[in-house]
Amino acid sequence: MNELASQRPTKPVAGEVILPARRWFGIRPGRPRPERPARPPARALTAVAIVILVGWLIVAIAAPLIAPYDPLAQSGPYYSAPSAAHWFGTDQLGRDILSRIVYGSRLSLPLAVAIVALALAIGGTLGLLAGYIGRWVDESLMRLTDLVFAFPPIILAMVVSAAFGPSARNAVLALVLVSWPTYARVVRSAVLSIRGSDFLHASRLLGVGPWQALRRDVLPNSVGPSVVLASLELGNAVLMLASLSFLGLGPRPPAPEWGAMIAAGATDLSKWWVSIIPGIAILTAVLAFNLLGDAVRDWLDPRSRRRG
Amino acid sequence: MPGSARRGTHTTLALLAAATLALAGCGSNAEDNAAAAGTAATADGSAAATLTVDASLVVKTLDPGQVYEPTGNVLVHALYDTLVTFDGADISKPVPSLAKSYTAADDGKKFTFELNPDAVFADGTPVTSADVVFSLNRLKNLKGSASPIVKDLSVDAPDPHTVVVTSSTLNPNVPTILAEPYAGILNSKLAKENGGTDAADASSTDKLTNYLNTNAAGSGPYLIESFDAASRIVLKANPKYWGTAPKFGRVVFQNMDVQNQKLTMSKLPQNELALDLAGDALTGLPKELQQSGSADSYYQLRLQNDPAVSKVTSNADWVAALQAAIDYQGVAALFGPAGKPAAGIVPTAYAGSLPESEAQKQDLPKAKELLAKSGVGDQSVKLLYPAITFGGVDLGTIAAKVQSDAEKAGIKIELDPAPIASFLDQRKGGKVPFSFSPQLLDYPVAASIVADLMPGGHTAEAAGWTAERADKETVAAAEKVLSARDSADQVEALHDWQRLMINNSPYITLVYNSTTVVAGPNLKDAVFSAAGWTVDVADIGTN
Amino acid sequence: MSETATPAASLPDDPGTLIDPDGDRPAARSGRSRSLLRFIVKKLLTTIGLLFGVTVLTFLLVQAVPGDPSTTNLTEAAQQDPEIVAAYKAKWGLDKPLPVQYLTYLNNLLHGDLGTSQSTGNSILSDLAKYVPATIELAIPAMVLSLLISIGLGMWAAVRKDRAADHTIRAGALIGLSTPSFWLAIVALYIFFYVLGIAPNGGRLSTKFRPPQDITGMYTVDALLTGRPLVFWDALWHLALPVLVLTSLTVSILIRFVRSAMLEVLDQDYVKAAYAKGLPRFTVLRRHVLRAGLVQVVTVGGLAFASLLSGTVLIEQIYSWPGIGQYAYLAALNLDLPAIMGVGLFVALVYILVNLLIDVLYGIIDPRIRVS
Amino acid sequence: MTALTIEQVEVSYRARGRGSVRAVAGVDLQVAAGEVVGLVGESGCGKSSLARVAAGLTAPTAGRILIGDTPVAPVGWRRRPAALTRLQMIFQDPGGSLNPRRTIESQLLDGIPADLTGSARTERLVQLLERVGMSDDARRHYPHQFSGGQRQRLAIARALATEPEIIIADEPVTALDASAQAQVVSLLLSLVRELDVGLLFISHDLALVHEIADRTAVMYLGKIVEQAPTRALMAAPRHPYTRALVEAIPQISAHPNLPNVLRGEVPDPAQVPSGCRFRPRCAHARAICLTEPQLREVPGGLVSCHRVEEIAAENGVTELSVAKRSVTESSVTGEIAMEASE
Amino acid sequence: MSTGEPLLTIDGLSVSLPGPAGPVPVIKQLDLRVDAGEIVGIAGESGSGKSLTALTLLNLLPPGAVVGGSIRFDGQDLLSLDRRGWQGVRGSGISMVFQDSTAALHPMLTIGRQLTEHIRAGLGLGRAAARTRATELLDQMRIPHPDRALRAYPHQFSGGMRQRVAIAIALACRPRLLIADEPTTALDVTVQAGILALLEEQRRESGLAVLFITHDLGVLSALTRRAYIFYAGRVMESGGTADLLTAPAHPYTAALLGARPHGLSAQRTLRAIPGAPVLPDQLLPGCPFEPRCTFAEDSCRSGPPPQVPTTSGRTLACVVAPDLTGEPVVNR
Repeated sequence: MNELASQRPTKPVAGEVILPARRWFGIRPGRPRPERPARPPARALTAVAIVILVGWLIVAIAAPLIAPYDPLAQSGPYYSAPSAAHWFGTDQLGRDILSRIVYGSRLSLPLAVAIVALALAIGGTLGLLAGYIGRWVDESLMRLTDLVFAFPPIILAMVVSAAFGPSARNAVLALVLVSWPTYARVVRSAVLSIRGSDFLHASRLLGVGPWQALRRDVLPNSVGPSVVLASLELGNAVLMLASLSFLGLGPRPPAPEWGAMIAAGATDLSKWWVSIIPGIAILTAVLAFNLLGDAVRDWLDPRSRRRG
Repeated sequence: MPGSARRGTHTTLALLAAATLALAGCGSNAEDNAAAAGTAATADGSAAATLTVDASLVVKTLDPGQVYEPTGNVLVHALYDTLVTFDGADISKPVPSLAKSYTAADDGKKFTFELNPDAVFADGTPVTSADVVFSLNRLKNLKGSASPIVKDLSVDAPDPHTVVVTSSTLNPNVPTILAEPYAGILNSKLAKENGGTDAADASSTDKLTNYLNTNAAGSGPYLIESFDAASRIVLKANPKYWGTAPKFGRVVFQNMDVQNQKLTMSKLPQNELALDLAGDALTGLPKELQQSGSADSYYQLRLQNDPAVSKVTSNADWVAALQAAIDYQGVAALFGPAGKPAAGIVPTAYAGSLPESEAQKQDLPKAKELLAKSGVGDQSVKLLYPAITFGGVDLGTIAAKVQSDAEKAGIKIELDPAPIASFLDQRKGGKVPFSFSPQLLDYPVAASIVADLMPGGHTAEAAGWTAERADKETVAAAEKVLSARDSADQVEALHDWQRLMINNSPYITLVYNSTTVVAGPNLKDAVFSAAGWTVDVADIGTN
Repeated sequence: MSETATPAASLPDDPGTLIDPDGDRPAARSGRSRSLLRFIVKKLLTTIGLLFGVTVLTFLLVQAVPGDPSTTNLTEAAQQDPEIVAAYKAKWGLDKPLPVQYLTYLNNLLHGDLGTSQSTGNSILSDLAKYVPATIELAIPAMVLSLLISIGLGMWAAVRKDRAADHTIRAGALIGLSTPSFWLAIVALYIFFYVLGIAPNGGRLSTKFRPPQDITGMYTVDALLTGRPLVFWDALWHLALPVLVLTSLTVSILIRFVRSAMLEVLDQDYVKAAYAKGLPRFTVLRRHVLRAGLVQVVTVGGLAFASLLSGTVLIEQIYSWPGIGQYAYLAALNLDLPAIMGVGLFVALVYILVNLLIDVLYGIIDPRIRVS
Repeated sequence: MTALTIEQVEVSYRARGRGSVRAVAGVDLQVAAGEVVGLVGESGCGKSSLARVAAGLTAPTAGRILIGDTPVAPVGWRRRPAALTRLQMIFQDPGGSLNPRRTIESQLLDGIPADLTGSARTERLVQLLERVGMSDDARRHYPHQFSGGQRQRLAIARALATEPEIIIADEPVTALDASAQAQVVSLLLSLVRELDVGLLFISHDLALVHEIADRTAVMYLGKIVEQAPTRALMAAPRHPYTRALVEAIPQISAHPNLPNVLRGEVPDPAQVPSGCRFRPRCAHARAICLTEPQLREVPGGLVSCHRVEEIAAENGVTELSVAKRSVTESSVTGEIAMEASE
Repeated sequence: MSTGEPLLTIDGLSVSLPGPAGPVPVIKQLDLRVDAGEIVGIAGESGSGKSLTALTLLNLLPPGAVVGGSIRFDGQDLLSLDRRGWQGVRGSGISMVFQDSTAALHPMLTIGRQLTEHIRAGLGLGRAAARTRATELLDQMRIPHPDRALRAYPHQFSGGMRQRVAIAIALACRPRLLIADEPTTALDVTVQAGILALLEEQRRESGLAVLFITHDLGVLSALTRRAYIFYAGRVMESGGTADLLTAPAHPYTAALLGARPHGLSAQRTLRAIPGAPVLPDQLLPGCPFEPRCTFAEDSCRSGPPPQVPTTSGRTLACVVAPDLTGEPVVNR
């Protein structure tokens, strides 16, 4: 009855085709608008962030080439001040601080990424299901996140680390444990807003199954906010990891973790280089992550894009 | 409505600010004013002056029956007198305290103490033998940390001024044990009034501890003014003290981490001393400060002797290789001026320590040779240690040093830090191949460690060092130490034993470290004592 | 709608009133108080559930730790003696099966007994009563300062968007956000105490002073109440450095939220409308922009306050500040189960109360959500 | 043939602090194949609730919906059966009804029946785009690259993908500019005629409905108050509300007048007046209006008014005169809708 | 027309907003006039610069906007005013009503506060007098129970009532010109009728001039006597409303009318305007409507058409229209 195919020739002949719409009311066929570039988000700062991060990335990858000494070896006297031989001085075991900072980037940066990625994966999945399925699944997940929120993160991480012993893996697990609820909530609220959206309704009315709709309509639209959050959280992950390490609950010695390096010098600030320099390393890395997070937010956040 | 509420808030804030200024400006308090001007006024060392002790306060209780933590011992020693005591830094011989004299029986088991009739508790009641019996029985029955030490002792009071302590085994060290803070004598009447008991079931029925945290029930030179383990503990002089009155009327123990202690002491404060400066924190201190210390702790690697647990650590050649690989002088340097490379096992503070000339030395060629001989190759072993800072040095640093020294000889070690609870728990089980920890003596006699380290002792058991595996000669040397009745004999025996232990035991002692008392330039007699209470605050005066 | 007796006559005069004008307000008020009651009851139920959850979570977590408290609370020699260990376990109830231990704890909890700390030997309640005021004394000034500074600077940045002031403020906030808190605390202590000598070296009070009589537990307040000005100033002096460090961290977090909230508000029609009415800029900013922007700041500010109140472990550690963070740290290290549970409960309670406070503040600031 | 049947449908929901609100209070409506039925009403009258229920997005509180003879089950945890995909909906916001992160092609393919495979699917896709006046290359683009009107045309193409028998359009052009409005409305109309689809066109704009609908139903506070062929309804509104609605439309003329003012405001749906719902605002209300009127047949349509014959007699005219009423005479009244519980 | 100086005269106004690639001109060469006590309309599609014109008149443009030309209001040159000067004009000289009353009223302040806060300064009244004036105003706007309304918050009102409140606020300091930016677009027709009546009443009774912005040509016809048709920041055609709408001369005006449903007239197909409104940063050198215009010639592409007066008192910006419609152009 309303078989479209029977009404139009299957292959319109070029030149004589009059599009139906044009025939009806004389309009030209609609074409997509030329793509407008997204508003360039504070380019200069983003450039700074990228330069710093790429710098750290190079340092991490080329650590053996850059580091003048073995980061674990006693290459000088204990606590020697910055000198030509040791640009950043040596630590309590006479290890070269520059080398340790260089190798430390191989630890802090990937671990921060791991923390964020795991938390995003776990929190995101749970939030997605909670928001989409709703009802008791949602209710119980929200109570669980409340529970984690109601616990001071550093204490929770400390108990976990204390329970399973200090190690990089346990520190990551502890920090994932305290940070997944944020992602769950963000994804959930994004899913909730999509659950009421017309395009999801339209999909379902077309006969798209619920799980297919979850994959095609809900998932791609709800990752945005969590990606923004994740990029903003990267810096925070570096800081949290350093805090745990500072308390002796991070990667095991003699690993050159930046937070642990600060702790080593914290007892005696007259040897300022031992803790001040790793602190600056953390600061630059976190600053770059934060700047990048801001840039990602400006780029992905629908609100700022709509303005652009 | 919300608008008016907001205006209201402005007004309230303003009023509050005004009130603050008024109160702060107009009020006054004579004591505070004196205190504010205090530093100058008390520089002459008048009796009302305050002594400040900076320490990372590690104290759970001021009950002598329960105390075992470092700061707790300092405090309890100032609050409670014991039968005998040690004078200043000299721990070679107990001196009279509540007991004006004592005699030891020839069998080395029975000790008779004669109480000083002048001794009175802070409430004025005289100290009697009943109080001593109560205190020591309570200590035993509380089943606290100190009770294993006194387990073998029994106490009798033939008359009010005589106490007889009998040990079930030969033990020439009973007077030393009874000089320790946990053997402090309580006012038994006061104690019983406040829930104290010395009954056999005291561990569950005694309710005295909470009372003792705020009230001293002893006869010591000081009383408790306030007790807050988190921030400060204040002692005040006991006005009815029967002995020589303390120089400082008030002693404030304030909780301060090491870094702060160093910064504080660097400012050369008057009437102040710090207890936790150790390791590298001791370097770079102003010369004006007085430092007093003596190596009282030893840091030891323990290797599992049971091949069923570890084929590597039970390999004598591998152990010897490791022993030769370690840079003892370098490890000692990590402890700053207070560290000494280990010669034997007994730290230098105690009689029986081997002379410094015998200190261990690194010998890498020998280590490599031994490693090759052992056939272990580069198989790696996990080194378990507690993730704490002890004696001013992070144990991770020492472990890392050992690791890198071993590496130079080709010996592979993996570090395995653990929270203290889990460290102790694991090591107790006897399944740990390789561990590392600092050790202190239970009481200031070197022989106290011998039994524990030898087969049959708990440590040896945990290290899988059984009588079958042990070298006969070494065992005999240990037995000689324990059966010595004379201290000169004992010292001789200790030397022999330690020399044998170096090559025939599953232990590698790395270093000795001392606790150091750092005191302001104007203080006098702020000396470290290895007796167990670090420093006797009642002795401290001013120049 | 009131039914009228003679509809034919009254209808033409009916002004179209849809709600009875006089019956409306009291009805609304009682409805409001009823729904407020329902709200509070619901919150309380959630609270109890949450607290229960916290006890279960802590209990399970601590049980997961290998080793038990006897290992950290007895000397090594004593641990070798089974008799002593048994006595210790019996004393703390550790010899009973887990569910029994938990039920015992819950039962005591219902009777207001949080248990006794194994590491301090005090009841948890008295420990909390001692440590919490110290933290509050840090948290409140830090929060007040943070709010004042971040609202002021955040608004300034928003008004001066993309100009020098904005860039400076944002850069400052970003750097603050990227600084490790413990590092900042150490550096501040080094500079202000060690190098310059103008700050104390941690602690709550100089040793020369006796702490004031314990009324609120906050030294500054107690010193004022008991009329000891010198103690007040001294306590204030000790507060300065930790408060400043906490403030600088909190400000860094808040300022970004304030700025974006204010930017959003500045973009609203009602701000344009306020200018169009002829109101001076300051009035518009203070009365219209600030108020609307605050709604969004309340949540973040509240959560920041909650985290300040739950103790900042590292800062308290570095400044030897005997607050709840230190207590929690020691409890975690010593595996002091009752103490960890106590801290967990306290923090959960803070979290709940702060959330409640946020809800109440919302209601005060925004009439639209006053009922729901 | 009746494509869509709405039978005695009621929709209630719980509103915060206001108790239960009956947004749709018993509505009967039929849409035949090839017919355009307009549903007009002011905001809050329940037309959108009705649209969602009719499309099967939510379940009605009472009553039922049939598409042909098949009852419509609300979308749930199942794939929608093929029979029900013959019912499609076009939404108000063209920006929100297309997934911003999927290409047009992928979204359109969702609706193309699975029995079409391979190149047939693509051909079908191109036809659909062509049908709504979009070029072929549109399929590779994302929704944000199109204007509002274009997006709405793409949404229509998607709805057509399942070869629907009935389309429910909920305010499809409200968000568009005048020129785009005209395009979309004309497109919808032509599709209905050509494909023999039934269209339920929901709008608040009587003038717009007049341009497109064969039959128009007027809704007030959850109920249909009048239903008639559109021309008749516009030319001679019988219900006082319909008349007020028609008279309120501003007209373009050489001698312009201000539109007439209807007194009062639409009541809170939670507090529906007793009897005739329009009674408090009706100039013709009498005692009889305290009982609820039923939708009844009058010559040329259905009206829910007790006094429709009397009013016609009073006025003497059935044809609408665009009489100018003085502004000052009209009583403008309103009410603060205080948030009251119950 | 009126004698003497008009209340508002806009001459050659141009406005540019900052864009990613430099300033974007959004209003170009705008001439506009409003006499005292007159309701003047501005109509056009979205993005045609209607609302920006309104914001320019109150100096409420976003930061970075560049304004050229001249605006004279009540004998004052508005563009030379400083911040304080603008404060004097806003509210008491020119005030404004926005499209969305929900957004234009502060959600957290009572109506009373929003209504009185500027009365006291603007009219120099005391607290009580300001409140009396507020009550009067609400009563004039036919808001029932003005006393209670003063204590209420915006969300407690319906959309129509909120818009009345917004008008009351705008009129509180007795401005001479009210700019109404699509005040009825978000409202139902029956509610819209009430607002239109209210504005007309204010004009008649207090001599208020109104600049009424709308996209609904029906509303334009019903309320205004003179109108300006905007497209892409330019005036396409202006003149008497009835003239413009019954006999449009400009192709754009005609297209707008064709796309509009006629209500009571006979049913017929709507004529859509091809294409989409042009964006300000995509403007070509010629007539902005040229790409969509069915009558476009080559001459339309050469440059923007000049504004020319016609004999019927209109102004027209189209080079082809005079020939098409026979509208005679007045010689300069």
